[in-house]
Amino acid sequence: MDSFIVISLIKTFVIFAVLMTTLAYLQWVERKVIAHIQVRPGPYRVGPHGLLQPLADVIKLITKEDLTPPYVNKPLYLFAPFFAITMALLSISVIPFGPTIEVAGYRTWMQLTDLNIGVLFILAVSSMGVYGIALAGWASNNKYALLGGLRSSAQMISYELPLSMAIASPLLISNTLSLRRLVGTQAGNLWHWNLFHGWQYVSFIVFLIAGFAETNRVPFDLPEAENELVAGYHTEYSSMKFASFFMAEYANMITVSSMATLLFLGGWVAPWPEQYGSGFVPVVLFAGAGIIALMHGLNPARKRDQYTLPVVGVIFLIVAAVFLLPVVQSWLLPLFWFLAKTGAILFAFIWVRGTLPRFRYDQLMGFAWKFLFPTAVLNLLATALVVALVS
Amino acid sequence: MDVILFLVFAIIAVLAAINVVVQTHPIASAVSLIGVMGSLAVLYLLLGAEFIAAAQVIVYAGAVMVLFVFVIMLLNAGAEVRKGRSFMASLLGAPVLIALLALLAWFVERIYPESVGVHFGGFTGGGPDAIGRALFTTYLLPFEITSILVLIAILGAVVLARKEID
Amino acid sequence: MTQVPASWFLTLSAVLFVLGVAGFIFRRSIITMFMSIELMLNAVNLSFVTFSYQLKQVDGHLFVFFVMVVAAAEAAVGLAIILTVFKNRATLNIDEINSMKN
Amino acid sequence: MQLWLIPLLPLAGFTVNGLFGRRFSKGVVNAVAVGSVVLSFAWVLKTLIALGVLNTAYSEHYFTWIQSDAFSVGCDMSVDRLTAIMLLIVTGIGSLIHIYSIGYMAHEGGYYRFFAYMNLFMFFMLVLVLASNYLLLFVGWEGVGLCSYLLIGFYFDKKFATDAGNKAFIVNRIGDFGFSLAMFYMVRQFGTLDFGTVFSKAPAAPESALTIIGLLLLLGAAGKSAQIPLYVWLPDAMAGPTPVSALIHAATMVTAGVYMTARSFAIYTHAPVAMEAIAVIGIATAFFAATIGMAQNDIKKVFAYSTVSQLGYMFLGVGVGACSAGIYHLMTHAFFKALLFLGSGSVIHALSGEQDMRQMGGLRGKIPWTCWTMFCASLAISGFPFTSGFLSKDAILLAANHHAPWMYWVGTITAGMTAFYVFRAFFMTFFGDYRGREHHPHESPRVMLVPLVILAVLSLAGGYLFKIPEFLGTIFPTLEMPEDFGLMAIASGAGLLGILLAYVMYVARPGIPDAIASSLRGLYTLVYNKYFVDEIYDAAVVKPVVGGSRLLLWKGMDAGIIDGMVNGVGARAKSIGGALRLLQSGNARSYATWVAFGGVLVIVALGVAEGVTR
Repeated sequence: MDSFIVISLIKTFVIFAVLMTTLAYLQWVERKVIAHIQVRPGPYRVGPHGLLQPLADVIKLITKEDLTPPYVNKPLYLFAPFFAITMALLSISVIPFGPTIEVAGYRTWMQLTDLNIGVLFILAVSSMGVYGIALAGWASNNKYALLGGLRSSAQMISYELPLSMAIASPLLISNTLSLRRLVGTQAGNLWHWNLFHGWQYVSFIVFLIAGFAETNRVPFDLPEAENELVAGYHTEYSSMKFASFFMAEYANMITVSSMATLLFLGGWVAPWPEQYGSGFVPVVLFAGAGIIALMHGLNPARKRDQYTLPVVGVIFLIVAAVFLLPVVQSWLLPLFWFLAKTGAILFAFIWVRGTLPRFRYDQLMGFAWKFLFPTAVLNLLATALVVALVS
Repeated sequence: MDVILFLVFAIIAVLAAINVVVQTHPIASAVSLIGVMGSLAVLYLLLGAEFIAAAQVIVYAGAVMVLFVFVIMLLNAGAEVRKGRSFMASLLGAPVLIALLALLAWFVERIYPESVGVHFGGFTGGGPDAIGRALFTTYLLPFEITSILVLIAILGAVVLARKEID
Repeated sequence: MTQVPASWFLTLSAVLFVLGVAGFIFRRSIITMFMSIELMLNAVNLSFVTFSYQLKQVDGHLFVFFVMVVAAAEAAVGLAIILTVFKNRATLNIDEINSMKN
Repeated sequence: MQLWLIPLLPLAGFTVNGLFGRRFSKGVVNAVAVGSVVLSFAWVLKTLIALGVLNTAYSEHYFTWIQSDAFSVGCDMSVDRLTAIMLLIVTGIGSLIHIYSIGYMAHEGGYYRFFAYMNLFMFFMLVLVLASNYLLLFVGWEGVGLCSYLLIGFYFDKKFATDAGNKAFIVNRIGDFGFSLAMFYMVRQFGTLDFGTVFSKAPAAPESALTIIGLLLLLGAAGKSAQIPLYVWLPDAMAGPTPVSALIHAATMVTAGVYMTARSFAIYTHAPVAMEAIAVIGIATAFFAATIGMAQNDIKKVFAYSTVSQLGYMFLGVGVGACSAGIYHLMTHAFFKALLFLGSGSVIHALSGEQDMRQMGGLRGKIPWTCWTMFCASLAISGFPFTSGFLSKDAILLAANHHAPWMYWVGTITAGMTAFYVFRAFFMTFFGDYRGREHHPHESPRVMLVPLVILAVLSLAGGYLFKIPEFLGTIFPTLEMPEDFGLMAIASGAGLLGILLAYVMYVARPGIPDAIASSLRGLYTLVYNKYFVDEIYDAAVVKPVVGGSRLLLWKGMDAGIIDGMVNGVGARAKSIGGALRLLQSGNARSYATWVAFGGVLVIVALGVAEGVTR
């Protein structure tokens, strides 16, 4: 009992720390990727290749003046960002990153807690997320913020339906609501994943689209459309309160990506079994990256790169070597696959943001109700029919 | 542990419920009501009703109350004005409420003197599979009728809320 | 004493219900009255779930489920009515909406 | 075997056309309406082929309709040989008339309505025929009555049509009243309405009970089959479209009474008084209607009275114990009378709606197909030797002679009159000079002519194709009687004489009819006005009933007592409401408080009740 609490506390701490770092660096990745899409270098000044930029941002946000505008509804104004970030982080707690591991004699799951109804829990929590935005918009006592809040609540309610419907199809195939067992049913190789095994291409795409809308990302970022609404619901927020919304958005992105991975892409399951060498993929990747970095370091573009690139290369090589250690392989490999899949979807998020324009509001709602929802329902019906016929 | 859990969330629920009634501003009431619903969801978990707890949050807190908040924001409803009065309500209201509470409590105490104890995990039949099984066998007809009801409600809401028919 | 008596749940349910009734009687804003109804429904749901626990049967949960669905439908229609009322009378005060009198 | 499919196909047609027909094109309406009936016919054929010789009845039980203590009525259907004949007649002739209607109704309004009603009629008629107990039969019985009403009043913008519909409906109520009483009595006597059980228990029942049941059933049959004294509705029913007259008021519905009495044969054999009543009513109706028929000028009226008269023959057949002969005549009559009506419809169609024979004449060359097919039918109905009408009529007359010779002689005279008025109509229509106003009489389209030709063949040869008396030998007792060629010759001679007389009077010497009419003015007026029966009924029944209702029921009972009670209750409610109105403050929160108060009261009441029980 006591060890359970201790382990849980440790896990909470680890996940929280990693998550916060990831949130900060996701921002860096996003800026970098978009910059490269737009053929510019992106953050470059703070640290090598701007690697320390997130740290600088954090310092900036913390030390900024925390301004509370007059005529706001103070309790709700303070409550909203807190609520948004809480709900965003809460859903991470049931997401499993990998199978059981054994550390110092204690067996535990790479997951904070498993619920029988994990999927429902995430749906519930994400449906609560709308309050953060709506209340922020209302409490700010600002018409742009109010409009942003209204838009976002309507948008999130609307897109929650196709999202749920899209989730329901793989659940029918896997026949469980526990995220852990969900992965268990997809074990094996690529062809056991719900995406391929269950022909869930439609619901995967619907899920991603609805996920984009749920997280208020481009092309569905109407609540914060800056050319219409200044900055939407967080117009009146500054400093850490602003950062809370910001982090909530990125945390939600991670949740959606993880959900997509767990529901459709087999979670931490490797694309092909280990006996065919899937275990060496990370080694090859990291070693290759390290070698490329070293080669670039030999003829650097800038003078500084003479030192930074070889350091990065060596780090990559060490990571590659770590993947070869049998002791850590059992938990590091699943983690790698999970993060690789989630990362790929996160990259898609960023990619879309870099390339697509924004919807008009009526198009957005029409798209949800007239196209996405019927598509998801039809797919669900078809899946249900097939499942009923096969079983 | 269970007692602490119950007491904490029961107190939150009661306080939030009082806040629902006491607050003059609808949005404060709405937020308090969400609080009530959230704590009730935890109590449902304690009673082994996992699915109902999730549905409580998704349907009540996540959909119904969002609608409320949405409407309040849309109408920009301010604090209520104390205009007009109900003689009946002010005269009979308080005694009736006290009587109601007293009677209900008396009933509960009288009928459940040696009540069963509730502890976490005491009832595990409230998962989604059990609910689904009951829903699509014993309660199939009510379920279908409810779905028709929802359809009618959607149509009704659309008809009521749309702009003038031109 | 590690177990919570079931009667506590029922008492909590009764308290919440009475608070809902109080809100319905004493508040003047239609929206708040409406929310008081939801509060009452929630209170009733709590007793359903408690009974379900006590009887070790899932049926109570089903009732809660149906109550939720009905509440959702009711909220959709009710809020649409509130919108219409507000559009026509520009007030949400229940005491001013009394044209059925006479 | 899916017997239910037979009636349900037309019902489906009715549903589709009734609900959506307004939006359909005529082609689709046709396809649905005619298709459903033809499919039903095909299904009848398939069923009958599958059932084979049908020595015993085949029945199907679908569900229990009414269950009350020991009494139960099921939705049962059964097929025996009698039913098989009726099924073939109803669906076969029904199909032909539906096809004919495509052409006849092509230019009428309410096209889909017509076909929907026709299909509904088919449904009820088939239920009537297939029913395996009296109550289900009664369902069909009432249903065909309804459809008859709807179709008589098809041209509902014309007063006489709606009046005729009302008349048919109300007169039929009298008959149905008798039928209902008969069923009540049957339930009391036998405890069931199922055919099989009733008939097996009938021999053991007291004769008085059987006589009462038989007479009451006869009242019902007389209403439906237009027998004295309830025949008055049928001539007026010609206000409907001609295919309706052919299908409902000649071939099928009006024969339901004959079918029902024949079906109840087991009851009548043990109730000789009731049986004699059938025979007397039958022969009287046959003679009486034939005399009226001789003086009518409306072509459809002639055939209407002819139908009444021929139905009388059928009753005579059943009444003298020759049920199979009655059914035989029912079938042949269905052929030639349907043909006569359809032919007259074709004439009317050719003359754009003209029905008065005085406005016709000389149409032989203009519409030859109609003319010669109608000639075949006229021969058949006149009992011309070796036509099918001759066979069935002779069977009845021989049986009548066996029973009571005076019936034979009256029947023979009637046969002569029948031949006379039918050929009178035929000659007035097709011979002589054209007297009408329509300038271009045109032959009907092929879709109308094909059914005419088929029916013409059946009128001549149908009696040989379907040897009903032999076929029904297993159900009804065959009467042992010698073939008497002398009697046969006399009967057919009477027919030939009638034809000859008609030829002389209306073709050779056209002046004779007027001379006769003026010399026998009194008699002619009496006959021309149908013996003033309608007027007598009006004075003797309708006026007193209406007057009594107005004075006693309306002014006294309804306005005085019932309205007084209702108004009194209303006034009390109003005054109490006036007091209670004070509670209706229009304030929702007050109401809520009252509701809560009521809740408290309920809980207190529960508590008290609980305290008492503990």
